[in-house]
Amino acid sequence: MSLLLDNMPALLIAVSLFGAFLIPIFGRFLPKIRDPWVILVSFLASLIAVINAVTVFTKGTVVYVFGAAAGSSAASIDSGGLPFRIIFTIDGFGAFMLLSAAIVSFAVILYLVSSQKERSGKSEFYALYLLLTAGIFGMVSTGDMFNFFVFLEINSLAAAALVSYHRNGGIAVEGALKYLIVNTVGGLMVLLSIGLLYAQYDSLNMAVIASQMTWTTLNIVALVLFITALAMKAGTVPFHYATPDAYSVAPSGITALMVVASQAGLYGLFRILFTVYGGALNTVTVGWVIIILGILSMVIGVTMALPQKDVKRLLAYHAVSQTGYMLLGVGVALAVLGDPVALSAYGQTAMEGGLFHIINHALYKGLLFLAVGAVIYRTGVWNLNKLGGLGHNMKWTMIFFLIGALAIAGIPPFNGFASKLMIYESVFAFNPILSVIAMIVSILTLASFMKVFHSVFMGPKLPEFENVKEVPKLMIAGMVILTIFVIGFGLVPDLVVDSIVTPAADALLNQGSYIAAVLGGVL
Amino acid sequence: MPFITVALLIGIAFAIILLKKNMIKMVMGIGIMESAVNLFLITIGYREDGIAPIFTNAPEGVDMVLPTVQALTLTNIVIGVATTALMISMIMIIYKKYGTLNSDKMRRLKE
Amino acid sequence: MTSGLVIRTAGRLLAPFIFIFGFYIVAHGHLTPGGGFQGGAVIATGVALILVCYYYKDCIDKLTPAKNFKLVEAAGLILYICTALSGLVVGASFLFNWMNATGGLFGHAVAYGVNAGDIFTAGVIPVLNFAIGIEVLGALSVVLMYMFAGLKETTQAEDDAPASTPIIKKSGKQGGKK
Amino acid sequence: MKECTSLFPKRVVMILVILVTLILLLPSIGLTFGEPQTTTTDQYYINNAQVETGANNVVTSIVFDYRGFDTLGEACVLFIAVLGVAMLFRRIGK
Repeated sequence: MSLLLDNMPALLIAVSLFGAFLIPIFGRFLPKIRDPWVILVSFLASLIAVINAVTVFTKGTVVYVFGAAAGSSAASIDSGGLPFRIIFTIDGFGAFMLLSAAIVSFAVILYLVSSQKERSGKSEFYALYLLLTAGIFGMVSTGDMFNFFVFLEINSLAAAALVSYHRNGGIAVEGALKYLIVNTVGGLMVLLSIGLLYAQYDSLNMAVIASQMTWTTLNIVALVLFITALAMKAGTVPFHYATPDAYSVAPSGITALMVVASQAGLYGLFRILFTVYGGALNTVTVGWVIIILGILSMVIGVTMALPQKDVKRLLAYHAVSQTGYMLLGVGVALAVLGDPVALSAYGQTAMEGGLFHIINHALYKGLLFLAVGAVIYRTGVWNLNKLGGLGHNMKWTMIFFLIGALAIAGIPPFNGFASKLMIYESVFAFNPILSVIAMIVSILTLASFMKVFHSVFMGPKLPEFENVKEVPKLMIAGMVILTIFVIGFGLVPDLVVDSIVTPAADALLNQGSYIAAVLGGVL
Repeated sequence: MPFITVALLIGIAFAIILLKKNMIKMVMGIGIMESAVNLFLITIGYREDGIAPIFTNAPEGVDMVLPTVQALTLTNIVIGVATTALMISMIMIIYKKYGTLNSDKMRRLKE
Repeated sequence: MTSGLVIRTAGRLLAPFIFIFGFYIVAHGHLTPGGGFQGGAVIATGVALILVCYYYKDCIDKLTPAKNFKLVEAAGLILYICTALSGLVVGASFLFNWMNATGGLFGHAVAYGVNAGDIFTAGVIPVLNFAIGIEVLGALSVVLMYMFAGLKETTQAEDDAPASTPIIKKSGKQGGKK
Repeated sequence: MKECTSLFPKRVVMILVILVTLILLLPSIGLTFGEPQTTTTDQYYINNAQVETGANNVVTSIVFDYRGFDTLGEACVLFIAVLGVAMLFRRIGK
């Protein structure tokens, strides 16, 4: 038992990969047990992720060295105190992201197994799903630069392949190709900047680089490349072209998971900014860059969303807009990082609000995509003008969609309100104009979702949707899981913030503890 | 200086990706970018008069070039192959359905 | 596109040598330049040669369908991850090199410094090399085969016929979803 | 990426490209070719790889032992590509 517990970080990846590798064999010879196998593997992976997260929250940062002999430390003395193997470093922020990915991925697989029942090519589909999950888990738990890049590529390729699943006469493939090109360019830029850092510090470990980081020209070039590339991955505004195209053509469950996948890019951005660069950064300038990115994402995302007729495209633009909130919160914290008074006054709260919004967004945007996917599953119509009156036949879906819509618009008592309130309050203390913009965007979001809700579910029964039934139970189950968390996080926000968000914010703000966890007392 | 070559190659690759309308050429642009990054990685590990870091039948007492970057390049090459294979297949499907490789003519997503 | 007698004979003669050379590169990955990826790619080149010399359709009819190569690939990956997990079983961490310098298979102690090389060294590295070799062989062959299949469906019998029936037909169900 | 073609005229794209190239030219000032700045980790690999992994080829010992997990990820990327290609070229109703 302790053998398993000691190796939990490795099993986190190994279980998903092992499950994925076996699927082609099952799909060929034992198609009957393939679906239960997928659910089982996904459940195990999520369980292991939760166990890892709980370990981190109770016992502090977990450091796992791949390929080390038993009992050796991360940075052995004979190597000059430098880690020379790949190291998984799961700190508070990583554990926080693990939790969000675990919840969403398990909810989504329940939904997918049911909603994809009639389709072909499912073996590949499920294997890719598990690999995408493994990519997300790997990205948020690795402490090694190049390993991060490898998982970034796993994430991008698996997501792009999954987007193209329906093909749809080429449209889905087109969206996937766009997404893949943007992400590949981004990935190569990440690798280039990893090379730049490697040339100076001769190490790929984040903690080692962080401990020696200085503010030189080369590092500025690397930082610019990192911000650009990871913003591409996260789908913020100057690079948001691919996001709506890909999200709108992907299978609905996959879109819900892709929200988490792009947030893993956001994780990478924050990790680079706070942990790797940290104190060496010119925090005010970079903080304002992040804030401006966030404001642009918010405003442009919501204004592009308002006139959309394709319901999934509309949701995708809202995803861009919501990403802006996270960037805004964290950007404010970054801008005041060098100022302890302001940091404790409102910087910490802004940080927590931004991070809390990450998990909230993953939950309610996942719920919205699943609910919309349920509508499309039954009706086959994506156009808002052609939908209507579905509330009569699909009551559960309507309730789930309503909960998700109220949460995204920031209405109490749902979770979106809790995190948005934290962002408003703290950003108001920093700069009132930013806070006002955020509130206006929130109101526009509410308006947009009321429009969607009204045109999809309200109104008289349409003749063509006379025989529409409620979706299968397994799909409902997937949505119920997310709904429980959306309502739960909204009802007891203080508890959630204290137990998972504050450790995550502390882990980011406290660069020294991350370095110390990896390098130990050697340095 | 190899670093200048790297910068120029990446500039060329960007120009190709942004300006060319033929999708195959865009993939070629990504290929060029990949090669540029690989070249950069190999270059930062080069030592003057170094030999490949393999001990089998190596000459005695000569410096070896840095091995880590070579391992990274190896990994990146394989990732590049995988990406290119996926992109080319996608383009094949698009060509089959739309009958064109021109990226301007395939804007069905816009609507 | 006719592949003549010369090409077919040359391909048939060369392919075994390419396979053996690829196997050599995989097996000596820990001693000489090369390794699983390179060797697997070389073997896949042999597969590509056969695919070019003989028609794709003939190949999958007479030899093996593409989906078998997918199993080969999955088998390589499973071998890799099982080797990695075996590190857990012996009580160390994931991917621990427990076979090195134990005296068993691939466990000979290695001479330090420049030497001629002994193939039975390096512990799990040769095993992982073989696993990756199998995986890359399967992967590249599968990609090639699917691309051939996606291009056109011809046999030697319908030699000069224009590429008519694409394998992927338009699907009414999925196309009509928009 | 495609939108860029239409959103920006050719001239803007060229200016952008030249800017990127100039930014990337900066490393050539800071880095020296042929003599790496620090070589601690790599020298460790060269000195100890034979003893610790038993492989004569240091690159292989890094690829499969020190950074073996990367190789697993990389094999996964290839696996993903194969699955993606197989999925794209699948026949309907199979």
